[in-house]
Parts: sequence; C-alpha cells; structure tokens
Amino acid sequence: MPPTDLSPAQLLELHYFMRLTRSLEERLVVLHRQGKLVGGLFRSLGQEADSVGSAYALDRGRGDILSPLIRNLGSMLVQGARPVEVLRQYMAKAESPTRGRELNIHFNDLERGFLGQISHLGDMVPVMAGIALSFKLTRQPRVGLVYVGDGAMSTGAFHEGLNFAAVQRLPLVVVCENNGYAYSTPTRLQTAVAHLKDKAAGYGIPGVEADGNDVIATYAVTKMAVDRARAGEGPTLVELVTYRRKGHAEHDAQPYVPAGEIEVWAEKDPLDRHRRRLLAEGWAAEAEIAAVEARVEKELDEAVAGCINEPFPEPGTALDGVYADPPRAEDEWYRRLPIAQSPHD
Amino acid sequence: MPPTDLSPAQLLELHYFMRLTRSLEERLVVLHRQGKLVGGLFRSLGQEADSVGSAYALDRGRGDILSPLIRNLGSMLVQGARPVEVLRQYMAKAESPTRGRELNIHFNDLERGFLGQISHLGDMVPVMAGIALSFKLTRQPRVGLVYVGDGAMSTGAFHEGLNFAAVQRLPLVVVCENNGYAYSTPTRLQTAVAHLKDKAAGYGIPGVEADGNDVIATYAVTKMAVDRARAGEGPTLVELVTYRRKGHAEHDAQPYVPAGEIEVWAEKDPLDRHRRRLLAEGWAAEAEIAAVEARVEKELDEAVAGCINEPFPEPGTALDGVYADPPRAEDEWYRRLPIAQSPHD
Amino acid sequence: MTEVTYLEAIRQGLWEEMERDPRVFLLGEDIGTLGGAFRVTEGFLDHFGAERVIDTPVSEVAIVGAAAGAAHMGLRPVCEMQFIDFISCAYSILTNYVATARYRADLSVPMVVRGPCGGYVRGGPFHSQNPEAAFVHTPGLKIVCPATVRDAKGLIKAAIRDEDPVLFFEHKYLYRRLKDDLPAGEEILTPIGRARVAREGTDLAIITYGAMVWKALEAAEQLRQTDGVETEVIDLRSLAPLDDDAIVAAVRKTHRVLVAHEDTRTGGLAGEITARISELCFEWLDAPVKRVCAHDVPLPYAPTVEDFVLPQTEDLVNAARWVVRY
Amino acid sequence: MTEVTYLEAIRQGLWEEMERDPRVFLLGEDIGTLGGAFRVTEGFLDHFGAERVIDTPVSEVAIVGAAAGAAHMGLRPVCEMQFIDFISCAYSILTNYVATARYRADLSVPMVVRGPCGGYVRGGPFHSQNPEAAFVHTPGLKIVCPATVRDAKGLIKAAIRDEDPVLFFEHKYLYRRLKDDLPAGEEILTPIGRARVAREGTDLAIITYGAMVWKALEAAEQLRQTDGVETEVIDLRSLAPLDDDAIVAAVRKTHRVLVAHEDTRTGGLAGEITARISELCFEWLDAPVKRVCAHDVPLPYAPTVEDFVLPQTEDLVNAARWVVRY
Ligand SMILES: Cc1ncc(C[n+]2csc(CCOP(=O)(O)OP(=O)(O)O)c2C)c(N)n1
Ligand SMILES: Cc1ncc(C[n+]2csc(CCOP(=O)(O)OP(=O)(O)O)c2C)c(N)n1
Ligand SMILES: [Mg+2]
Ligand SMILES: [Mg+2]
Repeated sequence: MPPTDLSPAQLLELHYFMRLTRSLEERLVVLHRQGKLVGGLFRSLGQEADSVGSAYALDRGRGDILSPLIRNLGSMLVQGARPVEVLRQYMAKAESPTRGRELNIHFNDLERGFLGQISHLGDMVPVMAGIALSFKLTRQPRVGLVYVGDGAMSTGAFHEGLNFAAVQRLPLVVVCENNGYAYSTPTRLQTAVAHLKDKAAGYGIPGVEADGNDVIATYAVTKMAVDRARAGEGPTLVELVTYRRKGHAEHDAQPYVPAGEIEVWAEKDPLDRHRRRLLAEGWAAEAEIAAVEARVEKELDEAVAGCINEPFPEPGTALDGVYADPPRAEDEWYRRLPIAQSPHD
Repeated sequence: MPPTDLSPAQLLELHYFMRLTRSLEERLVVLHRQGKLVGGLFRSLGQEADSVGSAYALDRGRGDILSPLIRNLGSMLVQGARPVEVLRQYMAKAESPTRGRELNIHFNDLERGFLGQISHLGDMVPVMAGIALSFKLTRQPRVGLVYVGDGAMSTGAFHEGLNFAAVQRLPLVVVCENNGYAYSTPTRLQTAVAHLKDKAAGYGIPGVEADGNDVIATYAVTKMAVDRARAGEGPTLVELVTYRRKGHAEHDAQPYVPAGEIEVWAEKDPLDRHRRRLLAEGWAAEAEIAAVEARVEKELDEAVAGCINEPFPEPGTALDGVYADPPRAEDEWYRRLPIAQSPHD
Repeated sequence: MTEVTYLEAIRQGLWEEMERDPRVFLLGEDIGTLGGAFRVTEGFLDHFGAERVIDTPVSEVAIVGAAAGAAHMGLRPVCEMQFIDFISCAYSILTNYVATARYRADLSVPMVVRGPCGGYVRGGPFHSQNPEAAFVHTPGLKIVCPATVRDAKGLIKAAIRDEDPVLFFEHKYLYRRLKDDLPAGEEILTPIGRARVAREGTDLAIITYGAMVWKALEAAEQLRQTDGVETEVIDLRSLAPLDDDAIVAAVRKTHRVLVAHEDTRTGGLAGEITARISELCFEWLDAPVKRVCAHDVPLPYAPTVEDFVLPQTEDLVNAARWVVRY
Repeated sequence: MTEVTYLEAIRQGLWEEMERDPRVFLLGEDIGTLGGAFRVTEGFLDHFGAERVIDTPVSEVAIVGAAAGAAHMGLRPVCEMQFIDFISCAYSILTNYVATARYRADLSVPMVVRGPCGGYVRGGPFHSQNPEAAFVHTPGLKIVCPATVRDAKGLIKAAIRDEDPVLFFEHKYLYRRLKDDLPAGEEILTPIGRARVAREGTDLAIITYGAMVWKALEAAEQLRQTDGVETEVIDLRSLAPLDDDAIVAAVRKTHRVLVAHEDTRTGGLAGEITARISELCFEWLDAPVKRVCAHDVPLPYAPTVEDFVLPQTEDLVNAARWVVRY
C-alpha cells in the first residue's frame, strides 16, 4: 500500500514528471553547448522530487495555481507546461509563450495553473497572495502555491507577502526549497535559523518539513498544506530539504562547494530512489518504468524537432502590447529615417 | 531592594525622564492648540515607561546608540536630547537641530547616541544594523538599539535588516513596542502571531517580553538584551506590551477604539505606577519626587521661554547642504529674476 | 448640482465604481474602520464590507503585489498609499512586476494605486512627495494627476475601468480647499491621455498639472492685469501617456512656453516635456522653453524654507515675463 | 603599462582603495567566496578577510541600509548589487534615507552602490536595466557611469573617496570586451562631475555616456568616412552632477546635438539634457535637439527584438544625418 492516497498509476506518473524534468534539462544542456540557447541555463538536478511532488499535491481540475522559481521546472510540467514551450523559451523563438521577450521558464498560463515569475526574488509571494485573495473573495475553493528558495526568503517582499497572507488566512501554500545554497551563499550566511520552517512562527502559521528528495514525502506534506488552505485555514510554510547538485547556472563551476558534498547528495538522487521504490514496493514493473522513460525521450525528440528551426521573433513585434491601449509603442523617429521630405516641411 | 541593579537615585531618575516626556508632550499640546506648532503632534501618553526604561538600559558612557520611532521621545531624552531641541523641531525654528527641515523628533546626535528616524517605517532597522556592524568591525564594545512598532514589523525593511543582523550576530537590540495599534489598525490585522516576540524565531534569535508599562521591567528585560549584544551574542527581539492612549496624532479622535479600552489602560498608567512604587518601596520620599516633578516643570518653562520667539529659518538656507560638495544647490533661475539685462546678452 | 470638494469627488468616483462593478475592491492601510488617513474611504467599510475594503498591514509591497495577483484573476483592486511617499517602498514590484506583466507575459493588471501627493502643507520631506518622474519613465504604467474636482472624479473612474495599471496621484493641498459643482445624475469619465486647456491665451503657454495648475491660473490672471499678457494654461491631467497633440497645439499657438511642476527640476517631467517640444515643434518656438520647478533639494518643512523651495505664483509671473520679453 | 579589461580596472580600483584605506569594506551577495557574479571581487575575501568582504543574504534593503549606518560611523562601505536591476528593491531606502541624510540631519553617508547595468547581452528585462533616470532625479545622490577602462578605475576610486553617496553603474557589455593600457605606477582618479570629450568634431555633437559612447564613436567614424561630417562625442561620465559647462561648450561649438542613451526615452536622462540645452544655450542651436534612446518598452531578450529596441550605431548615423541636414 502506498503511504499516501496515491495510486500506483499516479506514483508512476510522478516518475514520469521527474524523468521529464531531468531529460528536458539534459536536452537543454546539449543545446546550450551547441550554442542554441539564448541566455543562461538553470538546472534542477537532484531537486526534481520537490518540484514534482509538491505541484502534484495541487488539484488542477479545481484550478489551483502555482508560481515556480527558477528551479521549479518540474512543477510547471506537472501543471501542464509543455516541453516544447520550455525549449522555445530557452531558444527565444518567435513562437515561445513570451514571444522571445522573457527568459527560460519565465512564462505562464493561468488556465493551466502556473504564473510566470520575474527575476526579482520575493515578489511572487505577494502576487500569489493576491491570487489566493481572489479565490477567497470570489468564494472559489482554489489554492495558490508559491515556491521560494532559502535565498528568496531573505527578501522583504517574501515577508510582506506571507504576513499579509497569514493575516488574511488566504489559501496559499509557501513551499521553501532548501537546497543549501543561494548562488554561492550557504544557508548559514542567509539566515540564523536552524530550519527554514522555523520562519513560520513569525507569521503565526504552521511550518512543516519533509525530505525534498523523496517525491512521495514532498507530495504528502504539501497535500496536507493544500488541504488546509482549501479548508480555509490559511497558509502553511512547507520546507523541502534538498540539494542543488549543479551550479547556480551552467556557467557556475561551484568552486565554493566543499569537496565531497555533491557526491553525498548524488547518492540520494530522487529519481533513483523513487525508481527503486516503485520496483521494490511492486507499484510498477521494470517494463512499465522503461516505457515511461522511453515515452519521455520520444516526447522530447518530438519537442526538439518541432521547434529547433523556428525563427526568432520579427523585430517589429517588440513594440506590441505594452498596454492594452495604446496597443503598440511608438516607433522611435530614428528608425523611420531616412525620411523623404526635408525636415522643414 | 530594587529588583534590578538600579539604585534608588536611578529609579528616581527614571521617574524624572518619564515625567519629562509626559510634561514636554503636554506643553506641546498647549502650543499645538495655540497654533504654534508646524505639522502634527504625536503623543506617547501611557507608553513613557517603555521608551524610558529600555533606553536606560543602554550605556551612554560607552557610546551606545539608539534609533527611536515617533513614540519614543522618552528614549531620546534619556540619551540627552534636550526639551528645547524638541520644541524647536516642533515649531520649525531656525535653531532647531534640523534647521526647520525635518519634523518633530526626527533629529539626531550620534555623539549623544541617537539617530534620527525617517518616516518610512522599517528603514531604521537595517540602518541600525549597519551602525552595529561598524561596532563589530571596529571592535568597539558598543550596542545599537532600534525601536519598531507592531506596524513597522510588517515592513520588508524590518525583515531584511533583522535577518542580516542575526546572521552577522550584530550587537543590536530590537525593541518592539506593542501598543495595540498601528494608526487605526489593531494588531490582529497586522499579524497572525499571538505575541510579537514570536517573530524572533524566524531570525534564530531570542524573543523576550515584558510589561511595557512597568518601567523597571522594561529596563530589566532590555538590559539583558543589551548585555547579550555587548557580549557578542547577537540580536534580541524585546517585546514591550503597552497601549497607545492617544490617537495616532493629535488630530485623530480614535473612533476605531472600542469603548472602555482606553480607561482600562489609564488604570495601568506607567507614571502613577512607578510613583506609587517609589513611595511604597521607600526608594524615594514624596518630597524628593515632588522636587523632581518641579524640576521638570521649571526646565520646561525655561525651554519654552528660550525658543518660543525664535524665527523660522531664513528662506535661502534651504539650498545648503544637499551634498558636501557642491555645498549649495543651485538657486532656480526664476528666483534670480527680474534680471537687468535682456536675456539676449 | 451639488458643491463637492476634490476629496469628495474621489470618494464619489470610488463609490460609484464599487456600486457599479462588484469586481472593484480596495486595500490599504487604515482605509476601513478609519476611512483612510484623509477619510477618502469613510463609510466604505460599513457599506461594502470587510472583504471589499481591506485594512492591510504596513506593507506596501504586499498591497501592490496582492492587488496585481487579484487583478490577474479578473478583480479590479484599488490600492491606497497612506501618503504617496510610501509608494517608493513598492517601486520595485510596480516597475518590475506590474508594469511589465502585459508585455512579458500577456497578463492583465487592471489595478489602481492612489494616494495623496504634494506639498505646500508643511509636511516635510516624507509627506509631500511628487513621485511621478520615476514612474513616467516606466513603460507599462499610466499616471494621472487631477487638478480639478471634475477630473478627480472622472479620472478615478476612468482609472478603475482601464485595462492597465494606473497610478492616481491626488494632491492633498486640494483635498478640501478645492470645491466645485458636480452634476448629480451625469456619469463623469475623463479620458486618460488627454490634456485640458484650463485657460486660453495667445502670448505664452504654461504647461503643467496637479495643484500647480491653480498657481498657473493665478499667474495668468496677474499677467493679464499687470502686463496685458494672455497666458494659455494647459492642464496635462495625464502624465503617461502624455498628450503630445495638446502640447504641440499650445506651442504652435503661443510660441513661448513655460513648463512647470511642483516636483524638483533635475530629471523631473518638465525635462521630458521640453524635449518633446524641441523634437515636435522646435520651429514654432520664439523663445527657449523654460522650466519652473522646485529647487533640487529634499523638501524642508518650515514654512519659510518650504515656500522658498517650491515654485510660487510669483515665480511663474517672473518667469513668464522673462519668456515673453525674450 | 599593462593591458587590462574594464572589469579588471574596477577590480584594481577597489583593491587599491581597500589597501589604502582600512575603512573601506564591501558587502553584497556572493561577493566573497565566489568573488561576485562577474568576479569583480575575486580574491578579495582571501586577501581582506570576511569582515571586509561580507557575503550578505538576498536583501538589497539590508545591504544599502547597513552600508548607510556604517557610513555614518566613519566607515566607507561599497555595496554590490548582483545586477543593477535589483537596486530597485532598495529604491526607497536610497532615495528617502540615504539621499536625504546630509540635508535633513547633517549625517555623512560616504558609501558607494555599484553593479552591472546595461543591455546588448540578451539578458532580458531584469538583467539589462539602466536605472539612472530615477536616481538622477533624487537630490543627494551622485551617479557615475564609466565608459572607458581608465574611468572605470578612476571613477570607482573617486566614488569611494567622495563624502556623499555615489551610485556607480558599470556596463556589463564592456566588462571583458573593453581593454586598454593602464600605467602601472600612476594613481588614477577621475573627478566626479566632469565630462570628457571622447572625440572632437565641429558639425554635430553626440552627448552620451556608458557603453553608448562606443557606438557614438563608431557612428562618428562612419559619418566622417561616408558623409565628411565631423562629430564631437561627449562622454558625460558623471550623470549627477551633470557637467553643464561641457554640454554648453559642445553646443556652442557644433550647434547641432543628438542626446543618446541606452535607457528608454520617455522620462529618461536625455530629456533633462535637452531641457538644459534649451535653457542654457537655445540661441546656439541650428537644429532641434533630438534624442536617440531605447524604445519605450521593457527590454525583450531575443536577439532580434533586443537589437530592435536598443539604439544601434546605424540609428545614430541616421539620426545624425537628419540633424546635420536640418
Ligand atoms: C531581489 C533579488 N536580488 C538578487 C537576485 C540575484 N539572484 C538570482 S538567483 C539568486 C540566489 C537565489 O537563491 P535561492 O532563493 O536559494 O534559490 P535557488 O537558486 O537556490 O533555487 C540571487 C541572489 C535576484 N534575482 N533578486
Ligand atoms: C512604509 C510606511 N508606510 C506607511 C506609513 C504611514 N504610517 C505612519 S505611522 C503608521 C502606523 C505605525 O504603527 P506602529 O508601527 O505600530 O507604531 P505606533 O504608531 O503604534 O507607535 C503608518 C502606517 C509609514 N510611515 N511608512
Ligand atoms: Mg537555494
Ligand atoms: Mg503600534
């Protein structure tokens, strides 16, 4: 018996999403080396379980919405983001969800249930509090979930947003991914608390913790928080303890990481763990798992093929859509030159 | 025996500072009604003990520095701010510490040990963290103390400043005056915590609480925090529970306060309480207390007389001192008109 | 017709929009039980209830951020900054998140941030600010500054109905000093992006906005009486987008221009307007465009120094004479 | 003489000042062990120790606020913003607390806030910003933008020695692309407030700063070769205070001016410069002052759209031709 309400099919689906996350990132690494990406590449290697498991605790059918941070690609895939969208984003294609305007996984679809982040850490907390507020005001039994890192929790925006959500008892779950580092900064230079969940006490809300590399545990702990939120009991701070095995971005060789640390965490790889467990518990057979993995690769083959040769956006599209009205920004005068008549006319 | 290290003379001095705070504000009320003040008047009626007792825990001789908020007049007086300075500030006199530039008790003297606040709540926390950081970096055994209200604690600046101070184990004491309201907003709409000191847990620092209307208790609890800071053990969050018996400012008739609430707290008046205790414990005789009170009134008579007829600043002084270099801002061209020559020359 | 104050006009505008559209709700510090520091929302809590009139913690980032999130979901939040000076706390989320949302992510953010701006009230450096310059510089935001009772109502209503984020800066000096008759039955809506000719004139134009419009009108009257000079006064009303057509029309008509605002000069909006004039109708100028703005210092609060720093009617008169005689 | 990059010049300037003055210390995110996102402070932690090279939490308000407090006490903090885009988070404390401290309270705040600004690097809307306009508008702050290797060093050193708060915006496009010889023994100090003639010319002046100086120089060369037009290029270097004398001298010499910057047009610094020209030397103009700036949109990141939005050398050439032919 699975330790949660998850069926074997769902447990296998968790594996699918984790594998999809990892393989998609691996494809991106290759494309990055080939010079096909525009901008940096951010990995979540070793953290797939926390994104996937926590997002899986939401109810897409009911319209729950999450807001990922840079390492929560997995959560977006769970919510229905398609690999080809991510690839197009990273390659700045005209057909990308943001039409080449915003980077990597900074894109959204509120219908499917994910809101795109901006780079400024912390801001998504008050914004997601606002989304949760709209659920409350319109009496919809929906839940919002926002990811923060150990670093993002030090921002003023995090504090203001979570405090507001707590006072208003909003249906919001705050998932804190404690992955040991904010860029190069270890958690002990980020905060003096022993556990990030301890920060919950300052907001009068519960703080709970789980092993972020155990996808079932991340699901289970988040599910409790989601249920609590949906029941009108307000926010929960969920700490998922994990580890960032790659650099902040691909260009970061992690000189600041003590020797051996990464290896220790490689042992705890969430995909290996879940895979072993699926087999050991008899929730899935080797062939089923292999089929899922093959499906992932096939989907990614198609996704890459489907967009690799697409063009960048047309230059002039850059002026559209700053406002609903006017619909287009002014073309600067110097671009309309050379003008035919003398300027005196 | 007094319950702390305070001598009877010091216990009487606490009364002096509380009485000075209250009487100075009473003078300001009169001046306000007479139309002599410029701008609003902010009272600390009923909160004198928390400002005075906590500031008294600092060691002025060693150069400790505090930063008050709008209701911490008492703390500034303890640090050596003179009533005439406060009066000049409120009357926007040329001779006021800020030369008529900043309002009310927004002024400072780092030599005497107080830093002037700005209106934007929260900002003084990181700034005082910086002052405490300078003590640490230069290996001076000095302590910084910053006041925040129940309201100010909701700001992002508070969060960032205190978190930084905690991580750096800075010699900083954060005194939170829980006076029930931020303007009209009751504390339950400000935060979901039961006690403001609970917020300490989110920073990995101790949170302690005391009766803010008991001047000895406020002294004692702050003293512990100050000693801790001086010993290099980092920040403490000190909650002093009190009550704002007047409106946010004089113009505020407190329509939002439930009937009877103010009266309950008037019973707990910190001056009355301390006075009764001085007598009951035999720490001071009625005549000694009366002499202190007379001294307060005399000092205030002199202070008012000494500045009431002073002029406002000269208009042109407004351009001095935006920068060290250049020392004076440009006089706008329209003020240098009418010009003698034709503009074509 | 009933005579109402500028403040009451804003109140009416908010009230009518909340009655008309259940998606509209308010959030801010002390706006509920107290009705706001200036009582703009007095009575709203009782009438509309605590879910539509939300007293928030002292958290400007949360106010703006939560409004943005709610706006994405189809609500129409109106945020109050207790004093507009505190909008600076939300500068990052406004300029980075809110302003860019439609452009970068096709997100609608129909929200309003309003609050009392401006000086001449002995408020000192942190209760007198005019923060428009930094926001006018931010593509994606709209900014309006009503000068009249009618526009106070017309612009707040238009701001709430706009599909994009609008900053609404109301001048606290005008709150209770300015009164005008407003027709009872009429729905007042002032289009965003359109300036108003506050006074017709042929010799000189003063282009300005907010409370300074009234100083310009005073100056214009004085100039007529003492100098026989006819001054046109343009009340921009909308600072983003700017009404280039109205600016150009005034320049073409008068050939001499003062651009005036209460905010400090360097980097202020007057520079932008001057540059537009230079670009759009340089040929029509008979004199240099000159600016009448506050001195480049934080605003001090003693009456003598505040009055010195801020532009006064007499300064406009002086400056106008210079430009006319040029 | 050794050839160094623009980045290395900043590094040297910081290093020398830290060696010279024990009051100087650094704080910022990832500046210690990592040496900063761009490695400007690589090796500093080992050499100067963790008390003078402080890795902070992700807290721009704390960084700036703590620097201000330390500066009051006589230290000389230099803050790094990992990307200058995040300075927006500290906008309130910078403009309200830091900028006003001397004026309102006689407090010295000798501190520097530095960080990588600018686009042309496919950084998207939040890693490419040019935030100068809002700060130039704030009395009490100084702002410098080095365009050359020499000024990168000379201005960081001058900024650290200044008694007032200085924002130092370093262009990340130039970090490793720009190289120059710097004399080994000489102490390089660039005075704040003084522009530089980057190229002499008589037919037209392009007034600009930062990375755009190099585009202006390219345009000038092209204009000489193809049109026989001699373009003067003014590198402002210091945006606050602005060097009015240098601006006026260029106008008097050439009578035709383009003001160019990478930041968006509306409300940008070019408007201020245009207004100053109008006020100070209108009579010397033979053509309207025209601006060449980014389009008024958030900066998109795909190469095609980024290049479209930002001004390019060819745009300057086109614009220059228009102004010269006017
Ligand atoms: C307000 C702000 N300051 C600085 C940065 C630069 N920055 C980008 S990611 C990052 C570290 C984030 O660490 P964490 O929140 O732990 O997330 P992780 O990368 O570990 O997933 C920093 C400092 C930023 N994006 N926003
Ligand atoms: C950032 C900011 N937002 C709003 C205000 C307006 N304001 C001034 S005092 C106040 C309430 C402060 O309450 P609290 O911190 O509890 O202090 P108290 O007045 O009770 O002493 C508010 C909201 C401000 N000064 N700063
Ligand atoms: Mg992290
Ligand atoms: Mg309070």
